Amino acid sequence: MKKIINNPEEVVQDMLKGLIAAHPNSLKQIPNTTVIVRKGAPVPNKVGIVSGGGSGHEPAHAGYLGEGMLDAAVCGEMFTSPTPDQVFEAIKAVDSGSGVFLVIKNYTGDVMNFEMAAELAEAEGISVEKVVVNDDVAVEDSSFTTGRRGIAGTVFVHKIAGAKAAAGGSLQEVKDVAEKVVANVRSMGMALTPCTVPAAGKPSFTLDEDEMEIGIGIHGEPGIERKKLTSADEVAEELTQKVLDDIKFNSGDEVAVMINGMGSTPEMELYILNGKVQEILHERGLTIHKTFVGEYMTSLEMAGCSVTLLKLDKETKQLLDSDSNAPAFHS
Amino acid sequence: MKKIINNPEEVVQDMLKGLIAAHPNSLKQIPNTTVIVRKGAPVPNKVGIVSGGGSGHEPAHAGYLGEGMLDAAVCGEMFTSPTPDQVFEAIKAVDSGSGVFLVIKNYTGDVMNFEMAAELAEAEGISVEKVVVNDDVAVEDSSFTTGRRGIAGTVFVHKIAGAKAAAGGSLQEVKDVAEKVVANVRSMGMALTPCTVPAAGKPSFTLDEDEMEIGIGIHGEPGIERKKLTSADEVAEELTQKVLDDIKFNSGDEVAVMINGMGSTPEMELYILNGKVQEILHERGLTIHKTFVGEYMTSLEMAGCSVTLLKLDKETKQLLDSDSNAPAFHS
Amino acid sequence: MELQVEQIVTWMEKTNEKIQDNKEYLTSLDQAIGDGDHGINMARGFKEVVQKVSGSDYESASDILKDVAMTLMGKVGGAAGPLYGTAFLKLSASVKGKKSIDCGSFVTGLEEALAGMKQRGKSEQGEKTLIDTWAPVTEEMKKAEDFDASLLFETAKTAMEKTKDIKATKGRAAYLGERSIGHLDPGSVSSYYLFTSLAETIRGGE
Amino acid sequence: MELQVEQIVTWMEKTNEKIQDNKEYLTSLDQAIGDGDHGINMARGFKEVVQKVSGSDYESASDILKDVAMTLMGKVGGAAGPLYGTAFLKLSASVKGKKSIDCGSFVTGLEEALAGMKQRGKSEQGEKTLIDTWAPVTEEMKKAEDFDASLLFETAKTAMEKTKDIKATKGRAAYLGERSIGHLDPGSVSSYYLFTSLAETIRGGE
Ligand SMILES: Nc1ncnc2c1ncn2[C@@H]1O[C@H](COP(=O)(O)OP(=O)(O)O)[C@@H](O)[C@H]1O
Ligand SMILES: Nc1ncnc2c1ncn2[C@@H]1O[C@H](COP(=O)(O)OP(=O)(O)O)[C@@H](O)[C@H]1O
Ligand SMILES: [Mg+2]
Ligand SMILES: [Mg+2]
Ligand SMILES: [Mg+2]
Ligand SMILES: [Mg+2]
Repeated sequence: MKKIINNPEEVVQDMLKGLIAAHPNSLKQIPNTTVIVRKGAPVPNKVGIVSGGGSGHEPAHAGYLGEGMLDAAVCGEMFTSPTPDQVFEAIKAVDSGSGVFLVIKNYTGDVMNFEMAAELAEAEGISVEKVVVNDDVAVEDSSFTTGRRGIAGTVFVHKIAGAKAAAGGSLQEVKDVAEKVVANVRSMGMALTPCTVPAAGKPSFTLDEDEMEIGIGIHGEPGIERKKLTSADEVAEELTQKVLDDIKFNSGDEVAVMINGMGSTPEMELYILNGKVQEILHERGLTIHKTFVGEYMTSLEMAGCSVTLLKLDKETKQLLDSDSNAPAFHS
Repeated sequence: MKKIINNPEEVVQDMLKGLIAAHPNSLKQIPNTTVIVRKGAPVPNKVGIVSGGGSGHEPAHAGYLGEGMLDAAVCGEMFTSPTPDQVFEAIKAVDSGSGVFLVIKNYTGDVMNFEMAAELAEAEGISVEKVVVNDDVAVEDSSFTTGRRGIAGTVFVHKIAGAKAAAGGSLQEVKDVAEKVVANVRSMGMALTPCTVPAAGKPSFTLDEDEMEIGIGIHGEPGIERKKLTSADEVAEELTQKVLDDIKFNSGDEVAVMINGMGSTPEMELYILNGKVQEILHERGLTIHKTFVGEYMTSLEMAGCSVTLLKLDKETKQLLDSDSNAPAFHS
Repeated sequence: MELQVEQIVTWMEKTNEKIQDNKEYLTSLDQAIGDGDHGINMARGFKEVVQKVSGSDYESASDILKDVAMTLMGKVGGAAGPLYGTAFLKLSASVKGKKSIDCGSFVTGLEEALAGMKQRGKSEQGEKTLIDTWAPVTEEMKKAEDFDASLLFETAKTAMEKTKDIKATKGRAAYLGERSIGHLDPGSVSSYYLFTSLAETIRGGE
Repeated sequence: MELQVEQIVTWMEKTNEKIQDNKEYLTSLDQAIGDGDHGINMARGFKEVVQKVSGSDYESASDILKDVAMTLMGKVGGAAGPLYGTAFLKLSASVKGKKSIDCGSFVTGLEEALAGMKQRGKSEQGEKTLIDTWAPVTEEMKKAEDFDASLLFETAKTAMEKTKDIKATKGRAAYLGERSIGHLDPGSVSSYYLFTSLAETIRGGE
């Protein structure tokens, strides 16, 4: 494990210190918590938007703090859902009286901790609504199991829910549009290398020099299938096809595309992949409204990528396009 | 070598295809070249700003195309300076009649190729000026040698020269402010791992699990010293001190800070490093005007970072802060 | 016998010891079918629990159990945090006001803890989670007349080991489907440490 | 003898062959003290040169040399591109209009090529660059009465090998300072291929 860190047990605290030091005018940390709130929150009459989860996915989630996006990010330990008390602090910090909306990725831990925080908040009279993002088509969706995971598509939910709230949407309206995004966003990822949690000291799986892992999550979990490494074009085919197979896309549908790097994959490779993804989508008759290529939801220094498609309608398109000054949301 | 690519010899062409596909509304490629120009260029009455160099430093240079920053980026082969004809095409594409300014990193190849292009342009009656960025304090500055390299500090030159041009500065004024930035910007980098040029297939140096290389460039070149890997705090001390030693900083001076990731270092680690860098600068009595943490000038999938300091005055501060819609320039 | 406050302290200390000693092991189990943080999370949580309860003066068993619950809830995170937190919260509530806990009350507490975890985790027995250790332990203890260390040891061990054969349908291991078979459930192993520590505590107090 | 257009084609073909065969070797030399692209750059450039000049009809030696120059300039990139490009451009200009080149004219051309490269690269002999191969070759050829293959072989080889002992003060290797000693200069090795290919061409035409 080669990392630029101090104490492996304190990476999250050290990171937050450096984060606040870098953005003293726009961000603040709630004392004695790992909650980062954007200055100016709570915004009067605006629904507060809170997201978060384990750390190690940077720029998620603190990079999405800003006007028109998130108001608070709850930063858990490495790949570990934050605890209810932390989420509760975040909720209190951003509630203007108009209620607070939680964007949760579908992991048992995140769902439980955020739900418990919502219960605590409601007990104190704060209205809370939530959405659980489950865009990862690598995992079977079934009511008998944990269901699909939330991965890079979550960033679209942050943006669109955040824009709706900024536009004056009510808690229910924010929830409605967030659910619409969740219903229309799908992702699929792959890895060339695993990643190492500092305190664990070794990677969670190993891959040979000629192997790749398809269907990985964003926590260094092994994927669903191990394969011989193929060309970028074949990777694009495989990931895009899986996504296209999952929800009905009709010729002429407008989509937003995200080509997300898992951490150590150079932007060059992401663009190479994008070239083929766009070709496939064009062949399929889809209209590409906007493309995002970069690192949006990472898994430490994992090498790999994910492809996300969001089917747009008039409302979500306009909200996706609306201004935001969140530093990590750019295309 | 594990990479998401097709033909290793065609990575630059494939990348540019994906880049244009991602940004069809803001960027265009000059046919049969590797020159990317922002739409709208040449901007009437504005000095055109051209930069570029070898590929493999993404988001540099095409990510800095945008209002208030670059007008054209010339993308050479992997880590290889683009040829004079390509640079010449870029110059012609962005000249509005107000002249064109070249931002060159100080490498023999870049300097020669850009100079030859400037000669070609001048022969056709286009006014061309240039600045050669040499911020890397790892390398001795001497008139008998090649001199210091240009690394991450180049991005500040792009921004400030670009802002000056956008504000209506003349070619000479753009040159003057660019030279002021060059005189006041210094960087120092380190690596934990090397990187692999696709067509070479193997890395340019190797490091043991407990080693780091200090003073690396951005082309996978070996650095100036090999050491045992230390803590983030010690790395921060070493890099920052080297930078501080190189030009005179007085207590009260205002600076911009860039903590640049070399490619595969997670943002988490960059923020951890930043925490200590800021501490050192505060102790030194410097006022930190703005901090940039992220990947600005990479070296493929190299793990490592660089620390850049730019001493500001009223003019450069205001130009640094002015708006730009270049996607990769955000803090 | 009845569990006294001091014995609950001992129980927590022993659990902490086992978890610290097996932090890497738990993490490696979670690396195989999860995300590799279970050892780190549990070690962080139980270290805090022991710091909180060791040497403190508690009036009642329910008070100390509530502090254990709140500490786990606030320090473990992930899936295990709210589950263990819920378990101890339910256990505490079930023995509310009691200075010490007899076996019957403890079993009632376990039943409520189990129900609470199932509800929180939306899970049932047989899904390769810590429920698969808690459920058999609760059931067997219900049949016993008093705290029985050997019974606890055996039941917890067998239950924990059985999770190896289960195909996961809840928690992160569920993502692996069939590939989860053949691996122990990390949460069941940490629960096994909890129950064997209880057994050792009982044995010490017999 | 005089160099004819066909011989210049042969010269380029032989050079290309050597460069393609030693692409990895050149790259590894550049990895040691540079950025590891010299083999890739030269191979890309000379492949194009051969595509351009093989089979084409050239009226004069100066025309083909100009095409070689423009191709190298436009395809090699890096430091080597403008340097080799400049060299061939100067060589071409120096023999302007000549159908073939006698030894004296060739030497004059080499002198101008060398001066052009020095000016373009702001470099002198002794800085561990391809100048350290071109300078001795030019000097020795100046002393000879006619094209002399053996002389070329020897001089180029000795000069190229000597770059190992030089501390670099120009090009990327200069960043390594003392650490550059003990490594061959990649540009000198590619220049060595160029001159030995010339020698072989001459030998074929003797
Ligand atoms: N829905 C659930 N119901 C009960 N137990 C669960 C559930 N999901 C996970 N667990 C338990 O939690 C353990 C994992 O805990 P931990 O690694 O700390 O959390 P996370 O999975 O969030 O990283 C699993 O081994 C399993 O025993
Ligand atoms: N200033 C210079 N003058 C003459 N030759 C130089 C100079 N700089 C570099 N070279 C030559 O160029 C060679 C490197 O070429 P190449 O690897 O293609 O370019 P780059 O260094 O830009 O990657 C060196 O080995 C050296 O012989
Ligand atoms: Mg976890
Ligand atoms: Mg090069
Ligand atoms: Mg886990
Ligand atoms: Mg080179």
